Amino acid sequence: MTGKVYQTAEAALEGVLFDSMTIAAGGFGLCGIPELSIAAIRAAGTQNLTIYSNNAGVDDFGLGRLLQTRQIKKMCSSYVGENELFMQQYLSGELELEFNPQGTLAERMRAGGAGIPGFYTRTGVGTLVAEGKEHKDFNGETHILEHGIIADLAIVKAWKADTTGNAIFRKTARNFNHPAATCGRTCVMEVEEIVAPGQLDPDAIHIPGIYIHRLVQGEFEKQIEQRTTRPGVAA
Amino acid sequence: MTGKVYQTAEAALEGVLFDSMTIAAGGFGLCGIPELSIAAIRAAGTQNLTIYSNNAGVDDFGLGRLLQTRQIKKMCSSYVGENELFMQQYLSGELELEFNPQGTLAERMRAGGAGIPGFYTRTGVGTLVAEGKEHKDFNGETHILEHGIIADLAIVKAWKADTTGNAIFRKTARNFNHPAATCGRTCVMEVEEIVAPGQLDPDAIHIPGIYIHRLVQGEFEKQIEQRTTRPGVAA
Amino acid sequence: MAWTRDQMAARAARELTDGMYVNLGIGIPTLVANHIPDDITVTLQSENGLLGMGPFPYAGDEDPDLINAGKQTITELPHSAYFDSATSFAMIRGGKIAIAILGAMEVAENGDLANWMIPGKLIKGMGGAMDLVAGVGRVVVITDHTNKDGVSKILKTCALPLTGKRVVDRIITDLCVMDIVEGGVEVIELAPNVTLAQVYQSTEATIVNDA
Amino acid sequence: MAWTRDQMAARAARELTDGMYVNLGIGIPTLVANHIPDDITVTLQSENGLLGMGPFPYAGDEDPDLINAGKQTITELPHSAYFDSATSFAMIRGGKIAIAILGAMEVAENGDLANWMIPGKLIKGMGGAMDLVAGVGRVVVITDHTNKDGVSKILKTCALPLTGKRVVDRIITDLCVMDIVEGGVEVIELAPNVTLAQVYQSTEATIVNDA
Repeated sequence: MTGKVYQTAEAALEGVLFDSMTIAAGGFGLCGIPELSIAAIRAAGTQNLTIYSNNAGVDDFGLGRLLQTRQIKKMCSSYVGENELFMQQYLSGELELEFNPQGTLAERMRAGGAGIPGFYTRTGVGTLVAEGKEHKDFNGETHILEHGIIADLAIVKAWKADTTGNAIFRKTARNFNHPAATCGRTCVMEVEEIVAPGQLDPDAIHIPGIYIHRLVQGEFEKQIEQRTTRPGVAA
Repeated sequence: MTGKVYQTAEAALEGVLFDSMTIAAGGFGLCGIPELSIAAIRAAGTQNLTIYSNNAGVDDFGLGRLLQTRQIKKMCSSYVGENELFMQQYLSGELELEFNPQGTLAERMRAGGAGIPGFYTRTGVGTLVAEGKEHKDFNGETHILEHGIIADLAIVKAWKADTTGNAIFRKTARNFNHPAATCGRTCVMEVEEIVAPGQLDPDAIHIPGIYIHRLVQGEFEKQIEQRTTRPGVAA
Repeated sequence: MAWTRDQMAARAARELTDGMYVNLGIGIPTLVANHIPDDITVTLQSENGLLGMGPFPYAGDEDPDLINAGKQTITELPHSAYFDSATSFAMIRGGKIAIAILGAMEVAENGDLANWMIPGKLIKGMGGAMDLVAGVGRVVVITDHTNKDGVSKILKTCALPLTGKRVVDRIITDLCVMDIVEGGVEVIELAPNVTLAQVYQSTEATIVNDA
Repeated sequence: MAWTRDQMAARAARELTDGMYVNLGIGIPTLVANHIPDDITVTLQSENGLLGMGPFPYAGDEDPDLINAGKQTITELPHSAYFDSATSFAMIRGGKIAIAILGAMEVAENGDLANWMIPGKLIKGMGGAMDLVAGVGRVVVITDHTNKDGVSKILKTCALPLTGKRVVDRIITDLCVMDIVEGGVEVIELAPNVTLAQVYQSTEATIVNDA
């Protein structure tokens, strides 16, 4: 089969990056973020990016690294509180921001990937989020219309994948990586380990390879944002 | 924790059955059907049921057993071709039928369970399925509005579950069992094996126990509809 | 000489390229799987919840938990993945399946397809056909060119209830291969010893090729 | 004497019953986990993709792949289950979470809640708060009764941008427990040695109890 496996993130992203493109990125906080693709996009210098991602990274890690280089024109996120640089660029008018409630953002990605251009939700009714959106009552309750997201590119991170792209995530690093992967016209997935077909249980695949176009294995930094512990030692 | 485990399907369904109720049922053909709950509903004699299920079983198995006893008033299905009795009752006017495209039915269950009362799809545009439904254009393409399903009861079948209801399915027996489970006000799940918490990998759970209210372990007949084989013997 | 069903399936298999994700309908389309060239790998989707559909099992190995959309016992492959019905149709509607090869009762020159219901006859239901034609990237239909009475199944307008409007891209019949194009159907390939004149004679739809 | 933050959390823990699925917000609500009675089992959801949230890990056991919605390192439990963000909010919006216990900047007597944004200040975003208040079966708010300047946070109408309209069911403050009812808020419980008169004095919202 035509190979999905690339040797580096740079190679995996070759030919799919262009200025003013839209990118859906997996990850929650710094957990499960596509570190390798972010570094490769920074190196490629692609400009005027619109990024759908729950968070914007921190000042010097995650998507924050693309803010440092001013490659991002617009962020669609639910929470950007961890990033000082973000606020500076936003307040100076350099950066556009569209807040999406977290569940709305996740469902918009899932809908876009599932061929659903619009869906109704109660989330955000009566708030700033509802302004300018179509309202419709179902069973006596008001809902707003939200639109599916289709991005030019999805960049996601999983734990293990086979060479056909069937992949599994690990713990809460799954988060937005699943819905983001489905909504990209092209999806580049980075993983900690690529295995041969047959090494993953077909019943345990989190996302089938049909969603994954390019695959790269690499080493991850995996920063921790809030290192919280309890007293004592492990039994 | 308040127990979810019941000794029999009859016990698991006690107090949740009532005449003229709506039921979402898992299964595709005779694969992964909730055999035990169907038998228990037959024994309970609940009348005038509206059932959301992709198929209607065969004459003497699956939901066909509730057609034999004339407990079903209406079926919402995508394909009922395997059932002669169904056709007799339908043509005689005893049984109502609402055809849903298979994907629309699955997505309607998923939407109902996800708090989404309506979504737009291209499926069925320009066909009988679109009649009477709201039409709306997105990106120059016509879509129709489909509604989420919320059923009084979901009856589903999984392979293994822990006592808190976290469950895994086996092969293509997963099918409608996942979306059906999510759209029931109450969900009764039958499984081949109940295990202690910790026996299932938290990364490999197909449906978390939050969706499952009552759980019963039992023996399954598992009929095969089309026994197809190839020449030769296994290596 | 018109193509046999098996030859039609073999011709349809030439629509497939390496790495494709494919959905094959019930009937002649199922035969396409037997003609996939050895030098390409395609992944077959079964819309009841499987990517990577394998051949029928050996006798004795049938598993009631492992069937295809035609309810036939099948097997899995090393790269198989299972999922639920909502996820399965999410990928169908989301355009992730590159091509669907389906049967037809009628096809119209604008790409309308009817393949699920004959009014007055026992109706079985559309199953996943409406979702497939609405969602899949490319829809190829395999059908006899005419019905048993010699009446064309390639029509100006479908008379039967539709499965989808303007959804068919290519039609493979026992006589020829046609594309749906602006203004009608275009014959792009003829079965051996079949003439364009014969196709004209057997076709109600507007043929854009010069006669 | 007014309740301390820990006492407010303890009071909030009494809202929980055996078998409940619960979402705890950031801040005081997080403390509720420390007060869950031993004789009941509740399952904590972390909306980034986990049911069955365990305590913080021991030093050295932190796993960057296992965090809660506040981005803190946590642990899993034997009955934990992981899922993606779309699935997580599907269960939140679908009403599968029985109760959410959240913080507030302002609560209005009609149940309006503001807890995500102060115009003119740095805005961080609503995260999952709008989804939670719109979807979860019951919303309990924990908040100081007044702000640092002694101004009531329990208002006739919220001045800040809303998180949700008519979404709050119960308010637990340092002074009392109140329910949102027809016509205003009803004080249903007072902190030890706090009088209804004191609550009246500290509250802008209409209190339906006789003074």
